[in-house]
Amino acid sequence: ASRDYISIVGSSTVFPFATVVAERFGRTTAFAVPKIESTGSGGGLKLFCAGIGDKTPDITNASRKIKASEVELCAKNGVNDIVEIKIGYDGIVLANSKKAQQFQLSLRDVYNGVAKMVPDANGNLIENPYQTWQQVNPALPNIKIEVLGPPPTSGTRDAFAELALEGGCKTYPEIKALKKTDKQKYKAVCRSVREDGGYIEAGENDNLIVQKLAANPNAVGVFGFSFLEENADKVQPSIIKGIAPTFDSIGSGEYPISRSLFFYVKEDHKDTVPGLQEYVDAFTSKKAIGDEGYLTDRGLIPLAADEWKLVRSAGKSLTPNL
Amino acid sequence: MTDILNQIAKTKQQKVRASLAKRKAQESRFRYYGIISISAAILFLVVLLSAIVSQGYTAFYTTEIKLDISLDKETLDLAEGELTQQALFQADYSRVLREAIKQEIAISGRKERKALYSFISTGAEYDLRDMVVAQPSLLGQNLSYWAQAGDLFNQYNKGNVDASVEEGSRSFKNQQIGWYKQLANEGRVRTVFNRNFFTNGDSRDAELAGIWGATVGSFYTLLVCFLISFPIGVAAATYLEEFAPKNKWTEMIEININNLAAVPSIVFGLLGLAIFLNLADLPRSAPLVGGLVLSLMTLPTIIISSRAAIKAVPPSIKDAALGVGASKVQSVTHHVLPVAMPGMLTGTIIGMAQALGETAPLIMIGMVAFIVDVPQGPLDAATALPVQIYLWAENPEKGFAENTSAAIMVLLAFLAFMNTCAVLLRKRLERRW
Amino acid sequence: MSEIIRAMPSPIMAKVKPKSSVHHRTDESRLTVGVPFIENPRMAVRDVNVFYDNGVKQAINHVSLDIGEREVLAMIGPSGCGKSTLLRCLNRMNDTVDGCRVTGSITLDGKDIYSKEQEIVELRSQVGMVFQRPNPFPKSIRDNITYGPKLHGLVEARADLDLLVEQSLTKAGLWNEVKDRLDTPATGLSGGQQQRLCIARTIAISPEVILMDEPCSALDPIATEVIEELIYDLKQQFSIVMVTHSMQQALRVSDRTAYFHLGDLIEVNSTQEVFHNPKHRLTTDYISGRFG
Amino acid sequence: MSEIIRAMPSPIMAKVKPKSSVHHRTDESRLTVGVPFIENPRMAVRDVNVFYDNGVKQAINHVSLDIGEREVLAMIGPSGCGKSTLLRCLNRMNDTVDGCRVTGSITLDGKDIYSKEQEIVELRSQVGMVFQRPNPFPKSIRDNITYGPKLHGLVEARADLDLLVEQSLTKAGLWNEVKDRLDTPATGLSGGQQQRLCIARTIAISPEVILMDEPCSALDPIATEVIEELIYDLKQQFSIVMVTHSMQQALRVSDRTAYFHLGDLIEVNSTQEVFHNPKHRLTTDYISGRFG
Amino acid sequence: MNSLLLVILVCISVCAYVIASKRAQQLASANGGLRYLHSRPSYYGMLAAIVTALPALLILFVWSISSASIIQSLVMAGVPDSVLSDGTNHSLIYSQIQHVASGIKVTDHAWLINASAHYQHLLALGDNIKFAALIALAVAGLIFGWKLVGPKLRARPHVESVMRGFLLICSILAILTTFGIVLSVLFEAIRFFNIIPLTDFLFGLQWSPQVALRADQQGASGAFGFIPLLTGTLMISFIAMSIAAPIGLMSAIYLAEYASPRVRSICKPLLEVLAGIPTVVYGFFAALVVAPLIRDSATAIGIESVSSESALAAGLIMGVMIIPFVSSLSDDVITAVPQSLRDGALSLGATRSETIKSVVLPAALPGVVGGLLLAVSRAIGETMIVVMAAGLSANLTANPFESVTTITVQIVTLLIGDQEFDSPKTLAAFALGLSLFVVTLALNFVALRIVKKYREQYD
Ligand SMILES: Nc1ncnc2c1ncn2[C@@H]1O[C@H](COP(=O)(O)OP(=O)(O)OP(=O)(O)O)[C@@H](O)[C@H]1O
Ligand SMILES: Nc1ncnc2c1ncn2[C@@H]1O[C@H](COP(=O)(O)OP(=O)(O)OP(=O)(O)O)[C@@H](O)[C@H]1O
Ligand SMILES: [Mg+2]
Ligand SMILES: [Mg+2]
Ligand SMILES: O=P([O-])([O-])[O-]
Repeated sequence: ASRDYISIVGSSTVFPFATVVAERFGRTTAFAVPKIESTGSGGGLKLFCAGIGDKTPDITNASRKIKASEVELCAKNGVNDIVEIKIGYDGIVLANSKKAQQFQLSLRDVYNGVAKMVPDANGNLIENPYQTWQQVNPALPNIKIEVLGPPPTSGTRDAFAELALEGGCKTYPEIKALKKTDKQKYKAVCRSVREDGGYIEAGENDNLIVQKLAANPNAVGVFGFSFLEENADKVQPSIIKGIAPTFDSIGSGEYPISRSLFFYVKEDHKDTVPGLQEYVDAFTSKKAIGDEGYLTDRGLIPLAADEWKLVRSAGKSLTPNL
Repeated sequence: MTDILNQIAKTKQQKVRASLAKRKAQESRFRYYGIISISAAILFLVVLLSAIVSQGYTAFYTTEIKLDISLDKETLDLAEGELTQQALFQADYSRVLREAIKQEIAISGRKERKALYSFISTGAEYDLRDMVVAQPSLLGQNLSYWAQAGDLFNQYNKGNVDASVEEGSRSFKNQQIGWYKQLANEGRVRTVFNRNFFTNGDSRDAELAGIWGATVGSFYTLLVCFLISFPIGVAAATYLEEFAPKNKWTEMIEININNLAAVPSIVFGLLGLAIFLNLADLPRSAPLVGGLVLSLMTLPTIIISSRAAIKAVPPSIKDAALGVGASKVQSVTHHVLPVAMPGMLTGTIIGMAQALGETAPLIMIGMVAFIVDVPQGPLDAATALPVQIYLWAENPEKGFAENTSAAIMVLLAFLAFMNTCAVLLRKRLERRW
Repeated sequence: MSEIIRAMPSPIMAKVKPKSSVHHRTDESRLTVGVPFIENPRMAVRDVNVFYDNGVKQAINHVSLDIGEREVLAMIGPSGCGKSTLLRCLNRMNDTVDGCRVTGSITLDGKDIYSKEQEIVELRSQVGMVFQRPNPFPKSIRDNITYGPKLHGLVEARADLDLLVEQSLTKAGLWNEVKDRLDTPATGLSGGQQQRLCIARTIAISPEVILMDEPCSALDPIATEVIEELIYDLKQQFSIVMVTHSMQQALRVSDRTAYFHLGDLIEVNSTQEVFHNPKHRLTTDYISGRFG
Repeated sequence: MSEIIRAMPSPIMAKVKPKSSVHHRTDESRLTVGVPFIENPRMAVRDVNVFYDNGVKQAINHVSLDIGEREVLAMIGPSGCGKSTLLRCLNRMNDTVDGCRVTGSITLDGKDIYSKEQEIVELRSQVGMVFQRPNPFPKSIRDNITYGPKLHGLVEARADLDLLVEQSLTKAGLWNEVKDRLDTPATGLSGGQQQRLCIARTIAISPEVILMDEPCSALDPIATEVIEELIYDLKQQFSIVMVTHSMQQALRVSDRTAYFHLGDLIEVNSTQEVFHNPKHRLTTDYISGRFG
Repeated sequence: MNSLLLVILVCISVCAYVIASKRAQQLASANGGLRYLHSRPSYYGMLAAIVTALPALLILFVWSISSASIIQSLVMAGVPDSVLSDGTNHSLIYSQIQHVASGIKVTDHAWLINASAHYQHLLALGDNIKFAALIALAVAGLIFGWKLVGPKLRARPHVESVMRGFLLICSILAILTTFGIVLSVLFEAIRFFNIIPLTDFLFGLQWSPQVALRADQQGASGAFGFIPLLTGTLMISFIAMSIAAPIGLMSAIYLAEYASPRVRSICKPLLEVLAGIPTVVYGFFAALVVAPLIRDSATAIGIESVSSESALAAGLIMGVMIIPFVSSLSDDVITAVPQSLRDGALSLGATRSETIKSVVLPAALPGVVGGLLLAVSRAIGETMIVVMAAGLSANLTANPFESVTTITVQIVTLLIGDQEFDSPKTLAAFALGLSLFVVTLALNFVALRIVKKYREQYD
């Protein structure tokens, strides 16, 4: 018996959007409701690229763009025809409990607080010595650095490392210079996260991180903007480079740690898995991800109109675009 | 050498009496420790249960808002001409509802609009749709319709939102409270039994989420578990107890089975992942795999309790059968198994009850997905009751908190039911010799 | 009275050498006093040894003994002397005991019951057994009786079965008490009734020999009395071997008595002879109550 | 022999009406034959009834009986006749049995042991008990002996304790056998030694009366012999009440014998009298082996 | 297809049973009753049914296992060499053929269309052959079974040995699957130890397993030191036991020694309810009620640095969960102490509590200790409470207010998201599973030995 429902894996950031679409899709069409597992973007892509056929997922959600290495892996396993659908934007927020003081951070502060290696006063790279936020920046409160964030399977983690950490890292000219000379080392320095307990890998469940923040005023969490929206009563975002993450600041790209959200579809499964085409259609519809779409209620930051048109046509035709 | 015994005899009475007061105090103190311990344990049970019940019972009812809707084609976004079932199915019912509520409450601006629209659950659309599809003659009519309320509205109506909290840290804003009061004063709000909770699968909307999907998933999982572990367990126990020679090997097997019964369930989850998913290539998230994993877990339990039940059959009955010329197999099938069956069944039910409450191994094999549709068979993707509880417990929406507790109540009810069955079965079938 | 004991050295302590290792009395088996062999025996036990625990423990030493037709043979002796062990060898119930081994020969009507050809099921249908504690099956009274005959396919017609139930119960003296409730559970009967039911169940397969291991020891005096009368009746038709711990009972019901001591058959003779004119010192001591 | 039984109507069946409901022989208690009362008794049992299962089952009917100083009183009777029950009433061990109720009065040196004021702990230090199966505590031999005295705070000094251990064991005839291993586990002793240890343990608290419930039934003949000698010694100092299932034993060790039947005390008299000149028909039957 | 076949097989077997037992019956009545036959007629019937069904079922079983690979090799043999020669993966091509056959894929390569047609043809052919062969076999069995009936045939012993064989196979199955499966965890764990040396795992003080998923990613360095997890696990178990042991033990004593049957009959099942509650419920309660409570009260009495996911919260709740476990095991052991020992003490004038303390408990001690060890192994293996209420940070600490992580939590975390067994990260879960298995097994082994020894003492 071949599978008669769509199987979706992937990003926990996209999960709350995808579930809403899936549920509506199931209730308003004759198709079954897709099954969605939250595995993180990296984990999802890994499963997605494992091959074609019933046993593998049809769609994976991702909170970052697919990497070249992943495209390669897919190809190696016979997954050649992939459709990329961009659904909107998201900001990565650093947030803490409303009961505590709000943070004002620069990217460099973030880097110094979370990275594994940081330059000391003389510019030599050393193991991160900072134990409290105040040591990082005297303007910050004197509390222990305790950042709850996602593990490497997560796209949020990748985006956080690339945008926030590397962004802060680059502000040191001597490290920036490294990029030209030793790219490998540059990456290792700028994207490695500390492992001495300051950064706690809290699993793929962003809701769980929010719950834990609410209970622990000292902790700072890293997760997608949509979770902030839903939990505005419990947690507050940190202000990064003077800009608070809001609908507009992320949409305009003003907020420094913002990224696009995607999902990837196996074109090969188009004719076999009933409803696949229709699901993509529903997801890319104006009703869902348009300016006033129902996903914006859930905290998705919509695409610009012309960009949406492109996505829409890709979704309609479902032609491989990678 | 003094005769100490005589000496004792003389002073005994007095000494015994002297020691009495202290010993009696000790006695009653010891007793109190026991009473305190039991009370503590039972107290905790009561606290746990009452916390769950007090938090969960509200999930059994839900809120509806009375709206005066007009089902004209224009609002429904229906094209002129032939009205197919298909067209009716896809009409825009949310618009109908939104228009209707806008008539009751005056609003302006996107923000207020959003705030007001959240009063109505998306579930109301689907209900209305199903009503119209079933009864196309309603088209063009104006009628008053009880619409399922949205989560926050529902929560506020049930008193789960504390309005005294500062507005900023509360999702249900003061303006919405004002609107609520207005609707309530007009008699447009009512509280009814929450059918959704018992008939729906999972949902992202707390007011629509139900446990039926998880219940059916649990059912299939347990069914597979039972079909595998019961026959194999009973047959293995019978062989080991009645036929296997008693030697080092069987002793080793016995020790191993006992040990396996205490292996943490998560390890069985690992096994399921490695063997059933990766090696045998069975579908992820399927109750079939869940049942297989759980049956590995219950098998030792069933073997142990079945062996105990067989052991408890008085050997005199076997002797009697052998004495009139029955063969060994006959004495076992005619006498031992029927007599041991209640015990075996009880052990099986208890093992099943444990399996019903297991979460960790199911997480390992992917039964934690978001699954809305109720599974139709053991190969469909499904979750199980405890996993659903786990998933809901981590949802941030207020409505899921009560759903979680209510699901726990349902799960406990099932467990209580199974255990009662076990007890009754034991009582009913137990024979005295 | 106690003074007497104090004055005399204990006969046991003085005379009986303690039971030691395996095979300790290999060729003394002919030492059995009295008349172990008779003419035309139903069963003949010859030089039987029984070992438990894979030969570690010898429970019966070189016992030879005949069981005649239509007689009641009583086996008596102090606890642990091997009465039950020997009895259970007679229908190979000891086969069910792990690590139990029997040497020597036991014949039923001349055929060795320990030979390869012997079907155990058939043997047990010829040599029935009644146990110490009544052990009815947890079924109806009727089913208890018909179980054996059905098993062996002795009776087919429903009417025949009914007749068999009636006759067996009548022979066991139970018919009048239970005829109105044949379909009620047998476990609802009193102890004495249960024991008679067990006897009826054994009779129903028409065995040639009935073995009884202390059939009255779990019963009260009144029930015991009834069973003893029953045994008297049964011996008109069956050979009966009965273990008892009560010398009075042996005296009352048996024709011949065998006295065992620590696995040895010490003396066997007509019951009157054994009790009123014991030949062996150990028998005398036992009967006169010096020990036990 | 069996013919005789058949010729005679069974005495039991004919004469003894079956035990029926509670209170069935209310004022027949005086029917006890023989001499239940003596001068200067240590303990006096008067019109005692014992019920089990919350009054559903009566185990003892209106029994009255005296226990004298420095005597051995034997209680005999068929199984289930209530011997153990009555014995356990004498130091209120029956209090531990749920649903057991005692009426009537039992006095120790004139004081009612069932009165409100009676401290059970004290009573049991005066009336000691030895059980059917030896039950040493799983501790060292020494600790078994000193357990009781320490409990009641009878002895404090270490030296006194040692002395006590020696004297108790000596009295129980065990000292020579165990003096070199006082600190080894008592469970390593043989059955007979264990039983003597239990007796020593009881002696160590100097009770006035010692109750023994079939103290030899789990022992082999040799160990029995030793215990019987010990009882003979002990009676020089203690009153002893002893239940036994062996008439021979009663005959050997007791001064007086009480014969029970289905909860009734049928006859009590000097042992010689009971055995050689029984007055009651039931006693005669029992002693001559008509049943039991 | 298979189910139809099964139904037909069952029907034929039933026929075999009926006609063979009929024949036996007739034989018997023709020759003077059932005694003429060795066994009862129904045994002849059963034997015939077995002869009919068993070979067919065996062949069906073998066929189901092997047909896939036979068909695969046949299909692949028909694929042109030109396709196979350019180094492509055979199984990939085969799955392509299957996809085309089942319609997932549309293609215009002629060889692919041919191969898939061949595949479908073979599939159908195989089914037909199977169908015909099995039915023929069953019918042959039926005839054979019918012929077998005769007075000399020892039908009952034959049937009985088949039954015993079935029982034997079931027990072997039960034991082998459990064993085999344990071995497979071992296997994955060995793969892990090939990457990470055993000593690093056993003695490492740092746990940071989230290594990079891809070559171009920066993950954690991959420290796989097991010690922080072990200490975390042990700490939580210790807290749990310090709740469960005294309360459970005293409850057991009270119920066994003091409580009236009525109280006992109410309290015992109530306590057992605690054991029956799914652990996810406890986890929920611990995370949302107890942990914040502990945090608040600790802050209130001035203890700083209290983590919201303290070891204490998880441990306390776990302790409550284990109470009935301790109490029912202890209860068993205490009631197993022979009444005669109690009688001995009571008859010397000991009060009840003195009897319990000085005789019953010492006698029951080995059993109680064994029971406690079993409870510990239960605590160590408990997952959901800690997943929900304990933390994820592998702190090496002795402070119960801090958050610690446990072996079970890490197993869950490691396998969420990435289930490809190709990195030390995922394989580490198996190493942890194995260590958990070994630890609980050792505890159980010791505990069962102690309990058994203790039982023997009084049997
Ligand atoms: N299954 C067994 N395994 C090992 N030894 C056994 C077994 N059954 C009996 N024995 C031993 O064999 C000896 C004889 O036992 P048997 O039961 O035949 O004695 P008995 O005369 O019937 O005693 P009783 O009067 O107590 O029934 C005893 O020493 C006993 O311990
Ligand atoms: N705990 C109890 N609960 C109910 N009935 C009991 C209990 N103990 C004894 N009985 C009953 O009381 C009656 C007398 O029993 P008791 O044990 O006193 O007899 P006994 O003379 O000592 O017999 P034996 O010689 O077998 O020891 C018997 O019918 C017995 O079944
Ligand atoms: Mg015996
Ligand atoms: Mg008694
Ligand atoms: O779950 P992610 O969105 O962080 O990949």
